[in-house]
Amino acid sequence: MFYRESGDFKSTYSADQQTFPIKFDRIAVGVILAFAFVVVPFLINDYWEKSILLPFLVWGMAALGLNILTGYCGQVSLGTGGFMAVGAYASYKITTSFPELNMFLVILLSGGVTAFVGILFGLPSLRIKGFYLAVATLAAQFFLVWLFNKVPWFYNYSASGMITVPERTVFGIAITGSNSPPWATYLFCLTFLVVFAFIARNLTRGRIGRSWMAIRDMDIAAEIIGVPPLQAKLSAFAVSSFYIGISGALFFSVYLGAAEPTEAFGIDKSFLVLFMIIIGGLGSIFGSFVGAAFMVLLPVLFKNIMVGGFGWPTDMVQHFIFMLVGGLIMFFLIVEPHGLAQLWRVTKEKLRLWPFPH
Amino acid sequence: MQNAESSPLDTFPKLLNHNARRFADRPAIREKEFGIWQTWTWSQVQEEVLAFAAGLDVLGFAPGDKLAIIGRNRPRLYWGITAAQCVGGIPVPVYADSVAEEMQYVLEHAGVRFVLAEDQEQVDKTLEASEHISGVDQIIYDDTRGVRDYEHSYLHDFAAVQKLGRDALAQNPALLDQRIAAGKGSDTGIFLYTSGTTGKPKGVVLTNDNIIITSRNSVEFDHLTEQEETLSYLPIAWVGDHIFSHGQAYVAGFCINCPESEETVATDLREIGPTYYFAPPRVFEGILTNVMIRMEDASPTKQKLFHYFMNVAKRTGATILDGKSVSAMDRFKYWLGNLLIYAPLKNTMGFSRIKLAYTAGEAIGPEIFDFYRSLGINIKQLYGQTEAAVFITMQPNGEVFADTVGVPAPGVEIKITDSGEVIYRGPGVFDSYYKNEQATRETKNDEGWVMTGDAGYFAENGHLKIIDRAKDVGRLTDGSMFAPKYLENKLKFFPQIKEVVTFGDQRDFVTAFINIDLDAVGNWAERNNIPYASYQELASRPEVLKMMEDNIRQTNADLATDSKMSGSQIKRFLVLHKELDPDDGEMTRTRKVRRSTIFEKYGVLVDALYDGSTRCHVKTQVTFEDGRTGTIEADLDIKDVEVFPPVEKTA
Amino acid sequence: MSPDILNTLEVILNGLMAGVMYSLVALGFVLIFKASGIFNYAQGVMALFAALTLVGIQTGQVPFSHLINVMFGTNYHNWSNGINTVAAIILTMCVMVLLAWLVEKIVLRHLVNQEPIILFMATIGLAFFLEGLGDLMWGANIKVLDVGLPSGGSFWLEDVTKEWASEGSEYFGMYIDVLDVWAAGIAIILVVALTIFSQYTKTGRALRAVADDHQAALTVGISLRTIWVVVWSIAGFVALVAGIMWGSKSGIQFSLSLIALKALPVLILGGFTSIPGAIIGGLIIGVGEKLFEFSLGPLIGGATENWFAYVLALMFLMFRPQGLFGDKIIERV
Amino acid sequence: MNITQPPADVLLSLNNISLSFGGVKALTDISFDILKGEIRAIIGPNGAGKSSMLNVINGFYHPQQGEVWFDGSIRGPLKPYQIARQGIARTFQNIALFKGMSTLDNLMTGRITKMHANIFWQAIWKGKAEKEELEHRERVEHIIDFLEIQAIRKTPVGRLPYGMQKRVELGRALAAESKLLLLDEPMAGMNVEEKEDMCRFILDVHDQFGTTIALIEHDMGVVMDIADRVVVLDYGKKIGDGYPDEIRNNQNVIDAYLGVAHE
Repeated sequence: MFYRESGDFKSTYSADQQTFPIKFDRIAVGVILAFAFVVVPFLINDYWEKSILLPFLVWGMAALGLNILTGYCGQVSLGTGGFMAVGAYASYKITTSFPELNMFLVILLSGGVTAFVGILFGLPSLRIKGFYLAVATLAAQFFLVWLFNKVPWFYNYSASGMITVPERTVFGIAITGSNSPPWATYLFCLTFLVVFAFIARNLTRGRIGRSWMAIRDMDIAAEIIGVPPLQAKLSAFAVSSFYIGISGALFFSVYLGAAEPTEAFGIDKSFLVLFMIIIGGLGSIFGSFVGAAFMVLLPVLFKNIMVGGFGWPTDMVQHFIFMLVGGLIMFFLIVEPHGLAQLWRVTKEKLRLWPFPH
Repeated sequence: MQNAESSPLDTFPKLLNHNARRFADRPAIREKEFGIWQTWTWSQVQEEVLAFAAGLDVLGFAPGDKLAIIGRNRPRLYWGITAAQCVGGIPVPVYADSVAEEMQYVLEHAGVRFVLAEDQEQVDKTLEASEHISGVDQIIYDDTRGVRDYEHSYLHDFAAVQKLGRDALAQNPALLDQRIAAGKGSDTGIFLYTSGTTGKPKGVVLTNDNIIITSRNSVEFDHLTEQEETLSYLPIAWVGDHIFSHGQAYVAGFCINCPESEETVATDLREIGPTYYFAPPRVFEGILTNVMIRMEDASPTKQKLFHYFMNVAKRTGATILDGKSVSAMDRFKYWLGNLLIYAPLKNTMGFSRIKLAYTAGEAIGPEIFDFYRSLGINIKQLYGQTEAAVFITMQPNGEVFADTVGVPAPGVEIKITDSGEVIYRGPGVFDSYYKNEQATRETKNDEGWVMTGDAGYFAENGHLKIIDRAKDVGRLTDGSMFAPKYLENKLKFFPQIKEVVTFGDQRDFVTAFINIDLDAVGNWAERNNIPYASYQELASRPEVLKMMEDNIRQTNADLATDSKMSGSQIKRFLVLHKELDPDDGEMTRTRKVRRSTIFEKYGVLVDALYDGSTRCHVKTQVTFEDGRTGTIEADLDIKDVEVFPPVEKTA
Repeated sequence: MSPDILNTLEVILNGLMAGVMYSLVALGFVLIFKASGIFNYAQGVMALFAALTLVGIQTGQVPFSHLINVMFGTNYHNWSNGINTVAAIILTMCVMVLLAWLVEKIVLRHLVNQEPIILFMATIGLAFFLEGLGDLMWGANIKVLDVGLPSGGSFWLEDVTKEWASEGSEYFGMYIDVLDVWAAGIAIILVVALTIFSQYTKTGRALRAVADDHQAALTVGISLRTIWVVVWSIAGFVALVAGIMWGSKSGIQFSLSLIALKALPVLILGGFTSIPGAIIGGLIIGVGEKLFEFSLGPLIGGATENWFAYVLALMFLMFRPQGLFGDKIIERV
Repeated sequence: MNITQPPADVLLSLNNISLSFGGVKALTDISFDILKGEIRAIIGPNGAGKSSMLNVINGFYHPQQGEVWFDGSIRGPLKPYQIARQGIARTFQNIALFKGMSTLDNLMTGRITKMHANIFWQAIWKGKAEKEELEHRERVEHIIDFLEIQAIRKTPVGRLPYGMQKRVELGRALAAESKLLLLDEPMAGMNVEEKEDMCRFILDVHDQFGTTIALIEHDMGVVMDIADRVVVLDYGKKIGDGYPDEIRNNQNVIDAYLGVAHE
């Protein structure tokens, strides 16, 4: 309906392969980004920051990471929570050991550390497949959480066993700690998400992405036509963990401020992220975001309606949301295995053909 | 190329050099290949063309030699045209779909020495043809696929020839300059063979001036600029394509786009979104039908929306397009419609960017014509011929009518002979028919007037109206003109009418045989649950006869407003009991009505039309699909139709 | 005998008992996997759900009472003050059968011929749904389940083992919860029963047929759907038993569903398709984690049960991806 | 046994290959060679071990005995992807395309062995990575054009009809620009026209790119038409090897096929 593609033709391969081949999309994305970077910071307040925007950005990052591993490379992982913990503790250790280090670097390094751990736990994927692997990743989940609980070095021997982020500033503005302005933390996370979404897109549309998808779609054939399984799978684990690590680091240092592993990075987090990508759409970057947004907004929405509106007790709403989420997962797997992203694709096709039905 | 600078731009090689300087980095030609629109700028085209020209020279292509160009629209084939002219030779485009025999005739008649063939298929045909004729020395092919194992002594890969040329140019950069400079406007530019429906094709000889001057005039007439994009999908060998995709492109310096293949033309059209577009009426008709069919299975709401705004457009669209004023409300509605329907529609058709579209060749149905104009697509008609390098009349912006073909093109004079035939004179008038003096003299007299063979006249608004082939035009007993084809076309614009045969020459009034369109009327019958088993039965239904009568009355009313035609309103008609059929010799294979045959075969009916009887028995022989013959009998009702007194058109 | 040996012995015994519990859950997995190739993550939650339902019915709770009360401001809680345990168990079983039927009808039949991993994720969804449902129906507060099974240490064993201890050593005999012994016994009965069922009943044979080859089973006219309902019902029954055991042992609470996760490594050891495998895998894990905790736990901060099972499974996978009793996977193209 | 290096015009030679799965013998002491630039057909009744043969050639199975010479050197214990890098590409009997990807991506994946840009360049899609992507896209487009599959360039292959998928798979193998091309029943399950097309493509490939081709095919007519030399297997043993007309009159072969006919 809004699309005017006629005359928007491609005379080079780079134009044909660009991320948004349709001019209209390029404009739309530009506008949205501009809005997110320029307008939102002025509107944002504590409530929006803490209960909607930061969660979305952080979980979006995690979903992106898991989607690379599960959606693109077809390796199911239930260790997301554990890897987020790695990111969190890495950022804690790094920033406490090197207080001067720029926070951007700290976050990135945390991602690096997680990537390394990810590779370690990815090794089994060469021998085992499908849900065997899923179970193997549970080992990562439980072992890591246990580790951070039991080894005092990780939490600097603090009495509570918790880790608490010291205040750190970027360009003189606090982005961690209690008195960091919402817009700053928001922009900080947004920057990471946007940059890494862009990188994810580039990776997935290039050689590496194709080798991942080849492994996902038919691993044997992939190896026979020359895709090295070791490289493909481990790179997927590395990149995925890198993203998840970053999200963990942001989650702890920017969002929570203080964390205790079993609470913050339990198995439930692993499932949360898995659900995000199932509902959002496996093998779709856009889907990762939609999924994250969905899973972040859903509880907020129902809390507001049921607790606020009908005055239900919170725990009951909690159970209700559990049911709802569980139901939705089954619903999507049955009705639209490719998630919300696919629904969007279909709608878009319709818009492009408007006024014709097909 | 200093000398090119000074001399006038009267040949294509000179124009090419000129453009290569003017528009060095502007796109000159594109082709959809390997998934993208491969693009060549004017300077690149210059390099390619000169390289090929030099290559031809190396292969011994001498001034005056003919280069046949056979294949669909592809850059290298277009380059071949100019390249041949660079060396002082004459390009002879040949219809790609012509069979070996036809090709053989053209090659022989034009005395072709070199052939530029698109691909294996064309090479094969050429080889087959050149077995029976002498003269074809060298064959150059564009697409190497499958040709690798051929005997290569006289076969050359286009790229290889260019290689030869580049080397030669490296030796002597000025190799071609002399010959290019020597070229004159009066030189023979190209042979275009008219696809002969009757008899052998005639080779129309056109000079550089013919093409370039008419192109220049038309470009100015329609204010075309180097910004235009156009889709080159019509046969290279057809004069239209030579003007639209070559002449005008070189003069205005705009970019032509070659589709990936015949099958993908529609998609390619959509991708390119031309600003300047030519298509024969049937193409526009096809697109419209397609739109309507696709709308059929849209949701009810969408359909409502669509029809509502299409009506808005019908009311105001064309007026707005002609720059006349409409009420603010209508303007708003149109704006809204454009947002919701027209623009998306144009987008899906590939007409989003269209500035100017032309149609010609046959009469176009008014409703089709209006559909496009109401969408804001500036579609116009022109009247032309190969012999005129296309343009005889054109429609100026703001004076576009469905039933006339416009005013004389710039520099063209038009006269109507006493016999009612249209004759013209102008810059585009062809030099001669190649090796056919007699035909030339028959068509072109000494003052350079050319017979079109079409009958027509100037309407009140000074626009030319073509009504029929001159030889078919007759007179009623009262002396007023009777143009059967004109009447028949008018009636055939009604979807329910498939064929019409009108009578009136040397008679008091006009009458008609009608063939209903079985699909359209059948559909209508089912919707109004009118039972019928066969064409014959349906044709004899009173409801159908009524419908036909209405259509004819409508036509008559229309005719009455036309001083020249008000005499040929149809007084009586009948609906034939069988469809006119080539198998029964009633039509040609190309579905043109054979008047004479029908006249004798159905004489009894014709008489009945004039002796005032209201019913008539007829018995005809028919040939069935399996070739057996049988007879069918029927009693046909003959209907009278109301006729209207002549009224002056309120223009 | 030195106390150390005896302690070790006690640990092993306790491990075995714990293992039996794992096996009980794993059993449910195996049944469903054999018959439908579905890796039913929800098995553990089914145990939780079964236990909750059992308590609910037993104590005569009104389902969804909280919800109703909140919505209509009413104050229902019980429609009776408790009914006979056996009746309650039977009713609960009916609920589980109904559940099985619904799962097949609403979920599974729409997912036939999907890749296993999709089905796996679907059952995760199911798990969440049941968890929410259970809590919503019966309330989330921790409940005590008492079906009259004895519990507490076995004095007899304590006395006997005291004797074994070498003179003068500070040893007070070994502690084993009678409930565990019962559990073990019931587990054995259950396995025997299942074996008999699958060997000697028509349905049982059908089950095996399906497990061996879906297509073949279909061609000989076994309705896959009925089979699935049956299997899920049986799994429901197994879950109920497991639920009862765990429930009476450590009360009914969310953590119950985590034993489902523990069952996964059990399966990996035992292989997904072998009932004995499930049992033995369970025992290995049980003993393994207890021993590990007993010996190394203190050195590395304890609570190693959290991960030991998984890491063990992981190690194991590296060398025998198909499990103890699974058959070798030959890949072809 | 000590086999000396095969002559230079031999691209691949198999010496006394024996393969068995847990005691079941799939191939027994098979030797034959493939000359540079020839079309070599491997035929035989069902279960003759043809596919196993192909799997040995591209290293998916490792024979218990025998040695494989490829392109002048003896093959060590390599993984399939390493062998692919040496220049062996193949298609599969039952299509093994990457269903989730477009035709274009499937073909691009076929060139994976030729792409090297490291992950950092790819992450920013600049420099080497972008250059490489564009170059290979162009090569692939030529194959698309060659196989006349422009129309389905961006369609997910899962949605394509069988015949088309076969063609795309051939394209994926071609994209590798391998020294040796293995085709496992390229015409299985095709109708007559599709078969003719496929034949044309195979022959065109052969003379356009001069690729050496080894193919398994059931359709005798086809084999005899396009193959330069034919190997016949039966029950994992070689029962014939030679030019088509020799094979036609080879008694063992005839028996083998009659035998099949009786089963």
